[in-house]
Amino acid sequence: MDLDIRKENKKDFSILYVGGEIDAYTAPQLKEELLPMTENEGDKILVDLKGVDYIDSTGLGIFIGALKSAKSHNSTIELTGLNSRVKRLFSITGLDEVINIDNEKREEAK
Amino acid sequence: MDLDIRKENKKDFSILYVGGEIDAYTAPQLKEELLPMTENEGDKILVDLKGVDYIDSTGLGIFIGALKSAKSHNSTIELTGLNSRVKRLFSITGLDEVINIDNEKREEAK
Amino acid sequence: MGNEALDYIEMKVPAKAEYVGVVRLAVSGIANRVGYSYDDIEDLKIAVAEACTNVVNHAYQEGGMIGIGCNVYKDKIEIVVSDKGQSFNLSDVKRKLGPIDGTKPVEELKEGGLGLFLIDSLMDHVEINGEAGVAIVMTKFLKRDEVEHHVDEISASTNAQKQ
Amino acid sequence: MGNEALDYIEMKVPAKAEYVGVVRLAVSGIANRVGYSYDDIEDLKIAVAEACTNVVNHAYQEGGMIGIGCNVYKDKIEIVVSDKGQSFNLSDVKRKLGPIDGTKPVEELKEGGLGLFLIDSLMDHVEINGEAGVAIVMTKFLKRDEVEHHVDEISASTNAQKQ
Ligand SMILES: Nc1ncnc2c1ncn2[C@@H]1O[C@H](COP(=O)(O)OP(=O)(O)O)[C@@H](O)[C@H]1O
Ligand SMILES: Nc1ncnc2c1ncn2[C@@H]1O[C@H](COP(=O)(O)OP(=O)(O)O)[C@@H](O)[C@H]1O
Repeated sequence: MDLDIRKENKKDFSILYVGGEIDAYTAPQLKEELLPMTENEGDKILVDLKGVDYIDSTGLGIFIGALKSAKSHNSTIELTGLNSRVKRLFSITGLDEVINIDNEKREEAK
Repeated sequence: MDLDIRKENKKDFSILYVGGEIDAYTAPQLKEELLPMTENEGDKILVDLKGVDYIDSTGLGIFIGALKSAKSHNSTIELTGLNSRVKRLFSITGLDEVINIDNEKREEAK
Repeated sequence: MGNEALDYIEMKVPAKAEYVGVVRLAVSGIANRVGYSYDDIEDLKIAVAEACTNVVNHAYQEGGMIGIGCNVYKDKIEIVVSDKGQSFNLSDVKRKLGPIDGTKPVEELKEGGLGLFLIDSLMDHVEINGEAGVAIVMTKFLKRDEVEHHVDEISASTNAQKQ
Repeated sequence: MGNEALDYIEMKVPAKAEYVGVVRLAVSGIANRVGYSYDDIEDLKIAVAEACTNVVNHAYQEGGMIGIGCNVYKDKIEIVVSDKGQSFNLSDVKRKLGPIDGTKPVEELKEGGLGLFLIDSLMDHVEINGEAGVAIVMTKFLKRDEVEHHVDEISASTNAQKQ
């Protein structure tokens, strides 16, 4: 039940592929990978959640934290590949209004 | 968590495709399909267990019952498509010595 | 109709994050047997996980247990998540309950505080009792093939908006 | 080493066949967290399901509950499945414990009687107590990367052959 995390550096941006269930037990693994990425001044980060089939408030909190860190380091963060369940949670909580979610990017992320 | 059961009549024999977890809750569904098949005098029955990922003693008992019924109705029963876990249970219990298990038949059953 | 619980299931697990997934598995198994839809099962899993995570994060100083009780009715499931740890001021928390305010600058967003709001959004009825420890009682109705309808009971104990 | 239980998990479900799968899910979640291999997890699921199915089939006249207790140690997991129903004559049952006898004619095969034998085959240590109801205590060791070994304790309370 661990997360499946993989990082990839492209020319203009970095991608973080995440798979598994993001809950209170696994969220620290996500934080440990994602937060340092946001600390690189001016970086563009794409987080691909195609493999995520469960997320709850602890996982959402990681993205809020990453967004704040990105803002203070002039980096940007964008999410892609959310399935309908995961997208629903971002919209119920209003997180989709503060964080960039782009499902068109799905192809690029492959 | 119900069984996924499908019957197919070929020229010389009938196939029962089974999928899911065969336990005390679902075994009655298997029995209801399989037992009447064994009661057709002289029939050849192939049970394809490719889709079965769990079986316990209640499920094994259904096959013992089917074997006895087949014997008394001059029909035959043969199993195919067992994964290694399922096969292991047939061999631990010694059931593989009284019932025909043929993994070569797998292709034919498709 | 549906006034008497058909079945009662109980669980006790250590208040550690690693066991929240075990509770989620059990709840999804129960809800599956009862006949909930895929989406409703996912909602139940999240609500129960949020309640359990709160026990892990807030209830105990030195470790303790999470109690999960699950009453299955003909037309609904009622899940109680309880602890024997410290209580909290419900009205304080209720005042802050709600989704993220998109008009606020990013710097002011809080990373927590969405758990109870999600529970309230995903379940049909939520009650919180907190005399000794906290017990949160969550109900979700069974919608069989969209034929049986029910009135969405607005929770008396929380005032978050329904989505 | 490993003498004190690290964690204790408890479950109570109605003694109905439909809840055996729920217990199986929870046990597989626990065993997964502890670090058991895929095959060991499958063995644990079967052993626990057999014990629960016995409660469903033999313990109660009028319905009752299955109790599942799970002690997680550093190097093993100990699962107790108990009921408050009727007991049974252990030595009678033990005498019949064993795999199917392939030399017997098909007509004489029995359709039941493999449950306790499977439990004994799949677990490392099995004990049955039966003063008030039945409690079956099953232990399985954790084999981390085949590095840590242990002596396979031969159960004192059953005499079935180990596979
Ligand atoms: N079981 C509990 N025991 C003690 N306090 C609790 C419990 N559940 C919730 N709380 C309190 O309610 C607050 C809001 O909870 P929640 O909405 O889930 O957000 P978060 O857990 O992220 O703070 C918590 O910060 C905590 O103070
Ligand atoms: N929890 C229990 N309560 C009462 N009797 C039991 C219990 N578990 C096992 N038994 C007795 O032990 C016998 C052997 O059980 P088992 O090997 O699982 O085979 P089966 O259940 O197919 O008969 C049962 O037939 C029953 O008489």
